[in-house]
Amino acid sequence: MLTDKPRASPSSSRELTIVQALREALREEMRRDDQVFVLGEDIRIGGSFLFTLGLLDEFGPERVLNTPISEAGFVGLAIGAAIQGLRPIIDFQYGDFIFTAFDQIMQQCAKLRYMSGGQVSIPLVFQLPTGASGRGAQHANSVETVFFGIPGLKIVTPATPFDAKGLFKSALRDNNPVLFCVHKHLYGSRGRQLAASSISRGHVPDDEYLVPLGKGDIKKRGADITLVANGLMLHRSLNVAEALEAEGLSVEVVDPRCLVPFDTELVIDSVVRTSRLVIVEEGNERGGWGSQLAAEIASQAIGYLDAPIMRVAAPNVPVPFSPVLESAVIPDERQIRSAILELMEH
Amino acid sequence: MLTDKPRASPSSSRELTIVQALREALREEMRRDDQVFVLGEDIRIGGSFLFTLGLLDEFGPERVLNTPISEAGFVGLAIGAAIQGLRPIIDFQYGDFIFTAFDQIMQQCAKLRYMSGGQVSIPLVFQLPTGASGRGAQHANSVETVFFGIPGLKIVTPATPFDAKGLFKSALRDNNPVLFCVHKHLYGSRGRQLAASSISRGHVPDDEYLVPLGKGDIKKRGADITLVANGLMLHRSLNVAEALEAEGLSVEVVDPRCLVPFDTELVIDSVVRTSRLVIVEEGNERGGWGSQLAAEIASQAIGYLDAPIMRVAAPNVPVPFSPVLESAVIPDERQIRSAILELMEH
Amino acid sequence: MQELSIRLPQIPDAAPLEPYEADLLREMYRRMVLIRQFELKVNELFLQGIMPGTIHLSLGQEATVVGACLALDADDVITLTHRGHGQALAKGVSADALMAELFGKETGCCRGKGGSLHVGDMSVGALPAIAIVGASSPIAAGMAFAFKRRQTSQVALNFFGEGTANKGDWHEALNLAALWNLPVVYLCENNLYGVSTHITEAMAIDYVSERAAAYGMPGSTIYGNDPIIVYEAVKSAADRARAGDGPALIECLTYRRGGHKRDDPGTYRPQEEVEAWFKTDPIPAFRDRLLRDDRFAASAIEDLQAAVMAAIDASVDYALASEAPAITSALEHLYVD
Amino acid sequence: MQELSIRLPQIPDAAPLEPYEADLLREMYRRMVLIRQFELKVNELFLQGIMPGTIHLSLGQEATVVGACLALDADDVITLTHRGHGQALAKGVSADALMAELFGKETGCCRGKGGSLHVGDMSVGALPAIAIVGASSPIAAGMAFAFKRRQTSQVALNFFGEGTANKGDWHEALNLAALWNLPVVYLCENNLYGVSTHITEAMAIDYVSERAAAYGMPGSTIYGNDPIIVYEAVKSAADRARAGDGPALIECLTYRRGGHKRDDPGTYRPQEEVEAWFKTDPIPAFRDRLLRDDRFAASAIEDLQAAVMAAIDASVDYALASEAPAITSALEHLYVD
Ligand SMILES: Cc1ncc(C[n+]2csc(CCOP(=O)(O)OP(=O)(O)O)c2C)c(N)n1
Ligand SMILES: Cc1ncc(C[n+]2csc(CCOP(=O)(O)OP(=O)(O)O)c2C)c(N)n1
Ligand SMILES: [Mg+2]
Ligand SMILES: [Mg+2]
Repeated sequence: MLTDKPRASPSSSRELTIVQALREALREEMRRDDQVFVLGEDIRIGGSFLFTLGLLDEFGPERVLNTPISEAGFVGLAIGAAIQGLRPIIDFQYGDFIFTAFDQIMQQCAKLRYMSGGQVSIPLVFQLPTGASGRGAQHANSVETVFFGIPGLKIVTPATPFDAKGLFKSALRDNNPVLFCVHKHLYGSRGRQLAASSISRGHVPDDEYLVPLGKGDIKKRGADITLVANGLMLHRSLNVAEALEAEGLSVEVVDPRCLVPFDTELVIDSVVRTSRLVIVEEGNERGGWGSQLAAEIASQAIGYLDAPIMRVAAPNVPVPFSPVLESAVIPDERQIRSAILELMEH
Repeated sequence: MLTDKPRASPSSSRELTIVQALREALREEMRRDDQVFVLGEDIRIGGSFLFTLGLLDEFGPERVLNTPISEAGFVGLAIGAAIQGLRPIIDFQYGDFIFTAFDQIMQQCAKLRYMSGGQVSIPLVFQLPTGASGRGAQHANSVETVFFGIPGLKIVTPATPFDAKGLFKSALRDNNPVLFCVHKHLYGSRGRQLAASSISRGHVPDDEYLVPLGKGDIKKRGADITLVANGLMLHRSLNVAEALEAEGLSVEVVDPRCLVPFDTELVIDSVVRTSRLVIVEEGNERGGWGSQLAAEIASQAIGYLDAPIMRVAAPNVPVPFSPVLESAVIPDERQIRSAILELMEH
Repeated sequence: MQELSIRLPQIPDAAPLEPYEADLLREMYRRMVLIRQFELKVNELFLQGIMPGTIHLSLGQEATVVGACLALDADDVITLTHRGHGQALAKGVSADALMAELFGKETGCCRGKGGSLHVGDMSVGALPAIAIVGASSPIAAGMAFAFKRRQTSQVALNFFGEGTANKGDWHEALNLAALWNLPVVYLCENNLYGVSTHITEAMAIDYVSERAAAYGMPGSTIYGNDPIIVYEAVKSAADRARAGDGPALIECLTYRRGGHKRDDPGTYRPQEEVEAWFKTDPIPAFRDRLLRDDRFAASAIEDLQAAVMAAIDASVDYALASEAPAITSALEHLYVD
Repeated sequence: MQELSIRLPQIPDAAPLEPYEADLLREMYRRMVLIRQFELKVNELFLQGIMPGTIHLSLGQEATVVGACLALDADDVITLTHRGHGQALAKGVSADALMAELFGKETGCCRGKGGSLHVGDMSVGALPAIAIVGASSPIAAGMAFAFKRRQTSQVALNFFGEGTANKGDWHEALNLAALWNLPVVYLCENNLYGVSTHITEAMAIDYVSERAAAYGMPGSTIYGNDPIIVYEAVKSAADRARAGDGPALIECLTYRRGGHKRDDPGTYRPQEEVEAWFKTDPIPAFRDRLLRDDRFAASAIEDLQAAVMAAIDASVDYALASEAPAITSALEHLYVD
């Protein structure tokens, strides 16, 4: 069943967090296909975000591989295994450590199929906790942004448990490399902060379903202005949109869900209706996916706009540790709200 | 003397290629400051693009260091040396190999100053041959694009010998890390193809001069349309603009010269006059500096535009080897010309 | 699972203290106690929910970091790891500035921009910590390179864990350091685990020091819970480096008295191993040796301990009383003019 | 500059050929000649300005790649380097498809998308080459991992140069391969130079094989210009790997009969060294041994050589007659459905 939206399911009303939804997806896919295996640091005990908690017991150390601290090594190893037909998932403790394997991903993983003229395929999923969470500059990167421009990868940034499960299963069944980036404040793992919003826990059907890669989702309908946001920023944006609704402003909130492929049409459709566009992302303002979206709208739909395209993003600095500074840098509800109100004045 | 433009110099009319200009800059700076040293693979014999040719003789193996093939190692080493006050230049054979040192640059080099609260500075220049030159996917990356969004680095992409020399000296005297990206077809090194254009060789004054980082340059004045292009694409764009001039269309060609910091004002000034903007870059269309520029114009100057913002860039694929395919992928004069003409119809 | 017991501690006989000056021994003890109490206080502040961020405590590894840092000169430099509080205090970073940094205050050693994972103070030769495993190893080589070029006779010391020896950056660094004969000491805090992963699950050899030969560098494995043993080993490696004879790798066997970080109970460690290692606590062992030495009265030791406690309490007061950084500082310190 | 003469060749006595089947010996010789003549032709096409791109020739290293590949089974896989033509031909990639690839034609083994730096053909177990130094080493381990998981008894062989052993990816790969006991052979073509940099300027040890111990893997250094010696070493390493006893590192001493790439005169190499090594040319040496064996008539050898020459000429004709890829194919083969 390919679906986009949680349908009302009378039989069950399970509320899960994202990490629970992902773990369920992983377990189902590992049962379904014995070529699937997962590897990463300390995943024997669950990994950093408890993505693999309990999996060792069911699937054993042959399919739940605890690695040394060797990111380039085990990424390369997973590429080789995928070329030979296995379906690896790499669990990163923090997505931030993937940069020590950057060459393997950019030069090998993303290109081998193309430069071999289609001789190989690399079904490989990267599970990547992304974004800032109070740990200073080296543990706060918006990983998805750094890989955004590299052809040959797919990039997913789910924000709800329903989407996370359905997209993860699609990612696992896809025959291409997929970076699956979940914000550190969205997993809902034990002991970790969980974003406060109406969608951070949610209904996940008992029945199997897939959410297709590359299709965005309108998380809230609205008529006055289009706001595009993903990951943690989607939660903050929805909170703002819900508050503004009460104040009489109707904000449409679009969740791209995937950055590559990106559902630009969905945004254009929305902009055609609202004539106003705000793009919210957590990463630095320079070079993010938001700039690409703005550029595409400026080239394909500029005529529908009644106002400049507004972007809300982190300023071009690393993420500082001090909690007051981190909150100053990462877009918050106040900033999103003012951007919307400012744009409405045009 | 801080300058932006080659002034007519009656005393001399030396015509240099970029690699000659760079080598001259390097030699002058090494004489001027004995903390400057250069390291890289096979630089004893000149390095891949002959940037260091003959330097060993003058400065000896203590200042012209031939390294093992250990990019992460010697980038990290250069960071440490710079922290302790030396001024290293790293010569990369191909900029493409920098991805094996990506973490050192993104997580350490670009952030150490910030996350230490200003305790250290890292004066370090990366000499990076960039772009496609007939060698297939792994040797054809637009390196500047990949680093574009990372705060803490400066990025220079000179296109003429005059700019290259003046910018290189500024980069060397800057106390921050600078990626100095020269297109492989622009060096003019012996045995290498050199782009055919009016600016690929040029006058370089005998007297010392610096070109400041972060200031763009209008390479050709025009009234009808603004075209922004860098590196090899600047050469192709100028060729097109010169041809169109003869046909009665007046194209202004802006060379940003630096991608970080980017001289957005210069582009806005130009767009205010022409009302039309085409952005040409060699890298993939998704996530390039061109998308950031388009986004900035769409946010700051949308009201001045009479037409959509048009971008010319490589499609989102790696660079294929076959010469017919490489030329199909990398923007050429024909594509630039049609983009301009198409935009003029709006 | 491989046999873990090959790594039960073997405690060498304690060397006599006579050859060492009382000041040195006292300072060794003082710094070890300072680290221990600092870490216990930090842990407490976390449990109280007062302290932000995350922490990796160095409880149990005090002898290694103190022995190593006291063997260095004041103008020698160290690089720190994610487990950096102990390394910082051992090299002389002020407890006040360190505590304030953990609270993200403007008076912190990195002005609140770094946090626990990036503590350091260049003025005492402690490069603000690099939390990416392995990434500091070539940077240490680079600082040593600058010392060599300038003939300053300074030395750089790179702290890293045994889990780090499987990273490419580490490998490239050791090769470069050996090839270019750089004055750098590679100091492994082998606490047997990288997070939950035992060394036998991460490499197919027994000791990290076996890798030194692959680079043409001397390597040794020593007991890391005796600060004198560590001091001697680092001293001679540093002397050798200063004399122009190049780098060395020293592996110190030690143990974490807790989980990998704050919220890790460390239950993956076999009981037998934990118990055996906990008996090797470096601090009481060293105190006992001091007390057996005429030069140290029990009361003096107690005074010293009390002074440390007071200093730590003062550091908390200092940190709490300090201002948060101004919001505008978020945009500062990116580029230097 | 260190002394180079430690690396002058020491040629071991040639083993008797009797124990080997005539077919194997003939094929060894044929593939070596094929590679030699192929590379000479490619060089000529370049000098004529007909061939696009850049090339790294494997002239002189034929015995190593042929000995290694013939010791493998057809369904074993190899990874190739930037110097991959010889490796490809040794594993059985067709000269036609290879030549067409170098010309960027649709009939090339990678449909013209790869070029000289990325040649390979999965149908004969040659993973299209990876030109980033060191990057193929973990990928080879990963293919071996899949073989082990599926208990196929296949083996992966990773070709790399001695200069590559200083890259982090290589280090991480060898550690993982040894730790997980993977059926992979790490085969070093030690031609003494990485571009212009002699091995003594890149590492402070004598042999790459000395690093094997750092991972807990057997390592050996052998003379690489005798295909029988290489064949035996790889055969036994592959057997061992198939038996579940894990990886091995084999270092083959050999020499480039030219510069690093097309436009490199290689003048950084001392005359004495070049002369000494040029005397070890593997092809005449092996031909002489064949001719001393009753099973090989001089005329048969000449026929074989003639057939090789004809095949190469045919490959050029084939490549030149082939179509360039359709422009639209530039957008294909990025994602698989
Ligand atoms: C490249 C990288 N990968 C993973 C991590 C996450 N991580 C932080 S500490 C650590 C364990 C390090 O083990 P070891 O080197 O033994 O040091 P220890 O924690 O025992 O002091 C890991 C995996 C990291 N910081 N960097
Ligand atoms: C990471 C990386 N750095 C640099 C290069 C450029 N490069 C190509 S081949 C080569 C030398 C490799 O030496 P070696 O491993 O000994 O192989 P050989 O060329 O001798 O066969 C270099 C430096 C590269 N391809 N990849
Ligand atoms: Mg450890
Ligand atoms: Mg070599």
